[in-house]
Amino acid sequence: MRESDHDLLRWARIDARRLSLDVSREHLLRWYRQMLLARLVDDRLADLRAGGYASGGASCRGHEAAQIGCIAALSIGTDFILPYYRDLAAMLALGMPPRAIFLNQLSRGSDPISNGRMRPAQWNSRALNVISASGLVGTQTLHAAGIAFAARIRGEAAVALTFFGEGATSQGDFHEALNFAGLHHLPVIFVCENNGIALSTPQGTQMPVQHVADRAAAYGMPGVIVDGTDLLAVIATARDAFANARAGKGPTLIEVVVPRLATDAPDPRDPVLALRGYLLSRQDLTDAQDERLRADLGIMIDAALQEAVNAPSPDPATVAEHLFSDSGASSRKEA
Amino acid sequence: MRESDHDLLRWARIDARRLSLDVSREHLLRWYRQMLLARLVDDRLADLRAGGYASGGASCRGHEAAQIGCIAALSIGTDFILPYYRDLAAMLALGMPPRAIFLNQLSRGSDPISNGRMRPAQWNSRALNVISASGLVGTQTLHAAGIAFAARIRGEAAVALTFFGEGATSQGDFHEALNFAGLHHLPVIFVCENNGIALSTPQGTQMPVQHVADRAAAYGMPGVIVDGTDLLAVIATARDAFANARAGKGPTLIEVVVPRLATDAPDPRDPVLALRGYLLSRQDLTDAQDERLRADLGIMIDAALQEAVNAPSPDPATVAEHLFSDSGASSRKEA
Amino acid sequence: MPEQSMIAALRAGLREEMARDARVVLLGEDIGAAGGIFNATQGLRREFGEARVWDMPLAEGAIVGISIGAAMGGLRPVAEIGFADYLLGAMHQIVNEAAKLRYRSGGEWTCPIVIRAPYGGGGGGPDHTQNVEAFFAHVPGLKVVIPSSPADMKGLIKAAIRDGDPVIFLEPKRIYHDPVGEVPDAEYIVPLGVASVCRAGTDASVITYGAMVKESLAAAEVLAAEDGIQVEVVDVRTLQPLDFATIATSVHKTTRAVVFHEAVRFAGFGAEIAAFIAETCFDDLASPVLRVGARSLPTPAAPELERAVLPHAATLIDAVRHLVAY
Amino acid sequence: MPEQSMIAALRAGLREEMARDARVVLLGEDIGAAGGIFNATQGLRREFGEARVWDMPLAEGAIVGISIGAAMGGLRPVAEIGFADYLLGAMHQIVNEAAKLRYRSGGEWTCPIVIRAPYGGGGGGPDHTQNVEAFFAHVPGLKVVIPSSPADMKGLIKAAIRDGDPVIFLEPKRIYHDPVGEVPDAEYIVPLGVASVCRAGTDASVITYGAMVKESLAAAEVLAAEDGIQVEVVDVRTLQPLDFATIATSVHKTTRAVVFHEAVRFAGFGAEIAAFIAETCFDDLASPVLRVGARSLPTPAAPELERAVLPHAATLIDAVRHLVAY
Ligand SMILES: Cc1ncc(C[n+]2csc(CCOP(=O)(O)OP(=O)(O)O)c2C)c(N)n1
Ligand SMILES: Cc1ncc(C[n+]2csc(CCOP(=O)(O)OP(=O)(O)O)c2C)c(N)n1
Ligand SMILES: [Mg+2]
Ligand SMILES: [Mg+2]
Repeated sequence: MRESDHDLLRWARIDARRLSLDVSREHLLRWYRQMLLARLVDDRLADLRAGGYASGGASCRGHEAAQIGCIAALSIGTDFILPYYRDLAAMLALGMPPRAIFLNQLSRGSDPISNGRMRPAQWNSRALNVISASGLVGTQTLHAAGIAFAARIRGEAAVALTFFGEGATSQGDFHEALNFAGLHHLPVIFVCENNGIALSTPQGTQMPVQHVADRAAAYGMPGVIVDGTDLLAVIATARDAFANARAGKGPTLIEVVVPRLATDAPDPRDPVLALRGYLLSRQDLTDAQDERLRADLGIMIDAALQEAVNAPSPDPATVAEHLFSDSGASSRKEA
Repeated sequence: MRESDHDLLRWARIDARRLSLDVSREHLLRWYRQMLLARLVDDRLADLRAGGYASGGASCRGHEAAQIGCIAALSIGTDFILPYYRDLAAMLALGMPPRAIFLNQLSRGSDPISNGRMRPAQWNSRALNVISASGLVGTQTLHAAGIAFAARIRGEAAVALTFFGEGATSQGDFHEALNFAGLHHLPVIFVCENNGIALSTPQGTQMPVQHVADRAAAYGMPGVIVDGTDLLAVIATARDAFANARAGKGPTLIEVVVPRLATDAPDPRDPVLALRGYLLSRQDLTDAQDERLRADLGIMIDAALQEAVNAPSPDPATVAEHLFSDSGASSRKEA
Repeated sequence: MPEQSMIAALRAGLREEMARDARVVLLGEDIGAAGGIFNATQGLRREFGEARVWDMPLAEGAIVGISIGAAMGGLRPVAEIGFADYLLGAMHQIVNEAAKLRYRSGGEWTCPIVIRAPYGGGGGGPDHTQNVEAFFAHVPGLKVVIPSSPADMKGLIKAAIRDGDPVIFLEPKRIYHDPVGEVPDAEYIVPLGVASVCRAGTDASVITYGAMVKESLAAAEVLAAEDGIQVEVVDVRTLQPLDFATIATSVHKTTRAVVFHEAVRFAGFGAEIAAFIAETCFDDLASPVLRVGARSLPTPAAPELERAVLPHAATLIDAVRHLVAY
Repeated sequence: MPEQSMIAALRAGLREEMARDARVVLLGEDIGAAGGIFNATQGLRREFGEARVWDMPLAEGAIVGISIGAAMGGLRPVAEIGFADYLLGAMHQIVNEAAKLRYRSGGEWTCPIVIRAPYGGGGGGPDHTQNVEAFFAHVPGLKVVIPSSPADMKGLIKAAIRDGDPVIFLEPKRIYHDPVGEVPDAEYIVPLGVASVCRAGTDASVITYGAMVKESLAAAEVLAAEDGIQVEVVDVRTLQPLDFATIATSVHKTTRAVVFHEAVRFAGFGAEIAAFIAETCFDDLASPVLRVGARSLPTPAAPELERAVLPHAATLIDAVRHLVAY
């Protein structure tokens, strides 16, 4: 996707009927709550960074529907998620509590994501089947293929869902992962959150094709392009991919086209506004309910943030924990 | 290309008119001589290996037309060649003398290819613009992109021609090289000598697509499939690719489909037999002339081999030469 | 006890662990029907089926990266890399991912994989003979194992497979078929982190591993016969964890030490051992700690040139004589 | 002389060489308009144009592999890798290709490239702070340079760019802005292979490099003031080639040595220096050669944890006191 395509795309065309999606009001409101939660947590993180209280991590603003739509299609506890640093909304939708996010962002000792060991946003949760995210762009695509490979061999139903940016597709690991997954029809879903830019480098300086999904054919798998600001479109696409993966039909490469929104300005491409508009139009939500929801979430988030702010720093005495297993004959002292 | 496709393909349909190729008898005979030379040198190398006098290197039997056809299209002295171990016929066609091949195969001190430092067939010749071949599969594809990149920046006419097997396309380096070359429309020609197998691993266990050339689209470049036993078809394809590269139209991925022939049995897919048949049919060659040519080449080759057999082993006193440049302030002793 | 080669002992160790634990799967290039470049996996696909022995696409980073994922998915992958030189193409996955997974996830995810690779001299030239152990020994989170005898090969590969962490298992390919040695019939493992005193001696300690153990034992015989010098040979067997105590005990006894490996001497793993001895055994030492290793050159393919670069028994003999005469 | 930070001196060095030699091109991620993660290349695209400063796709192996090709094609590429940890993804191209090209072609092809990377501690966690120098120092065919002051930064980057061989140029990112120091106005280079005695002393030699030079100088002041111990600080500046003579001369004078680096102590490059001193200066040594380095752990991101893993001036002070009291 060239930079200019972002402008050409028409955002916010959410419509369940068009997609023949059967979604209840409860579903829609749950997803909307997830979107709002992500937005509000993201805002707090931006404040923390702006205030110099935290560094690292990247805003998911604009990517919420893309991430939440994929999470909505998976089976929590069965499937594996291999995220990258931008996947805050995915983590919250999975059920990672805002407290965990803030403890992680502030590198507290009780940070449940990495024990204060990693920079913020290298997500991890064994309980949620979230694989510890590397700080190296693209490596997780191979791990996703490996997990799906294990599931195949062990006869388990798990699907591996991995996220990455379009910049990551320049890495050899991406090629090798898609090749292997395509070769053995493994249950992997590769989700490229294409925001058109990698740090400062526009897509047109990364790759000579218009769409990341154009590369799927090289790996014998379907490549699907979807408007990543349209939550329902993402859900419909992801559900198809999961259904294929579970049916043994192999992997899918999904390109969710998303805007990288500035933190401060309202934007017509904003997926949260889009879903809100849809809900209002369906009369599934009133302005008053929306305000109330935001207020409730805000209170919950602020409490979580306060708790994290008050939490103690990591204890240096714990620094050597978890380097090696200490089981069996090979347990050892530090060299 | 699945394994079985090899049988389905119809070999030896050489026909200059069908290709609208204007080739003279002199051209055809020169190429035939190169094909025969490669075959006869290859036979000697097989004998050496069978006799335990040498190890390493891989037969080019079946790949001759594919290699020679590409070399026929390049401009010697201007273009760069980045070969792999199987490219014996390409080296001979470029003008590398059989003596050099044998000195290299026998790791003699006067081996002009690597000074006895590399296993056989890691081709190299500064004079011929042949870049020293790595023993690592696939790495040269990036070097080819780099050379073309330098030519672009320096405003030189050079094209980089690189060869590799279909197994090499599984490497991330391949992806990264084609991506970069496609991105900047660099003058590179990527030639995949697809013999359907990598050591013991058939193509169907390497990749989920039928043709390596199917991957070209992922890099915004043309992908062409050509019968690698049809010398003239290869020449026509390679000429187009060189013309495009020189015209600034960017890289091409050429998949030359070739058989990996056994060393000892005559085979209907043999490209040397095919060209011979064509020459005989055109009456550009008689059986007697063919016999004479083989005998002359045999004598020349045997003399070269004898010379190599008699050449001394490398002198251990030279072992430290050429680790570093010894120019300037940074010249140094061995640590 | 039956006599076996290193490669046969390796195969036997792999086979026993595959039979013992259904989670053990092998991944590598040409390891299935072909049995691998050095036949380490020969017959294993026939015995255990295709789902346990996988021919992988030609991409070493992928072999390791997929093994890492497979380990998190509940398997116990043993990855074969055709030559250790190809490990360089998987360094990001090994060093940045495998070594750090347990630590970065606070112990929630682990990476019990074994990465096996033939390595070292014996023909192959600069890109097929590299001694790569120093790269891995320096990385916290990796274990590094190098067997020198058939019995150790079997016992160590079994320990490596059972280990809960990533193990780099380097096999000195030049001794795959020699030495042949006794391999116990009964089930056993050789624990990681325990050095072996292969020959007792009183006059100097040679600290070594891998293919140089055999060279050390040969040198020791010459030194005993020709010079009356009794050399103690310590095979560290695992570089990480390193058995510091056994090394120190030996040097305390002999007062002299040579560290001997095939790798390039400069910044090689021998420097760690030598620096450790020089620091810890300072008051014991009657002469400086010497290091014997390869010259700072790639290993050329021609045998005459390879011999000029890599060390061997004669190089060690000179060093020990120098040391004792110091 | 003007005072400059390390990063400004680096930029000045790059700029001078680009002006001097049209073959010098820069390749890296986000180095063009963005000027690189640490602004090392800021303004250079504007000054020299797009054809001299290239934003590369996100693939470190490609950045190095393409640089290698470009060098053979007649350029003098300077590749920026965003963090040294990403170099692991280019190890096959660096170790198997760049380091061996000249040797394997009998000198016919050469590889004059510089691979620059910010490295070491100062925040970033296990995969953005690794001290990777030991990997490269062990590889014949590579040069390894680590500057510690603005003047050296400029002089060494210029020497590296003019060098005919591949140079790994590691920049201690935590001191990019501090120390600030005098940088000569006139054109100069700092030759590779020459150590610098940053502080003269009589009681102990500290052999160090990179970010630890500043820590060493701070420790030396404390030791002089509080203990009356005069420490000599030797900054090796280049690890390969290593200036053995300057190190030996210093230890000969002081009779005591501590080797100090930020990298993990175990199997770190300090082991080479310590083993060299222990062997070569055996008769000079009044006490064992000590090594100070990081614990065998990844470097955690939280500052409290990073401090618990990496060494600093206080760690060195303890070691020197121990040594002098020995
Ligand atoms: C191996 C590696 N190379 C480079 C980086 C530095 N880096 C971090 S994020 C990033 C850009 C990624 O862009 P993209 O994949 O498009 O993701 P986005 O942030 O746009 O969602 C880069 C270059 C890294 N972390 N790892
Ligand atoms: C990086 C690397 N991995 C593995 C090998 C071992 N190897 C040498 S040739 C080969 C097969 C290559 O197959 P292909 O690319 O199809 O070329 P072919 O020999 O069939 O022409 C392999 C796996 C190697 N030399 N380098
Ligand atoms: Mg992006
Ligand atoms: Mg092949």
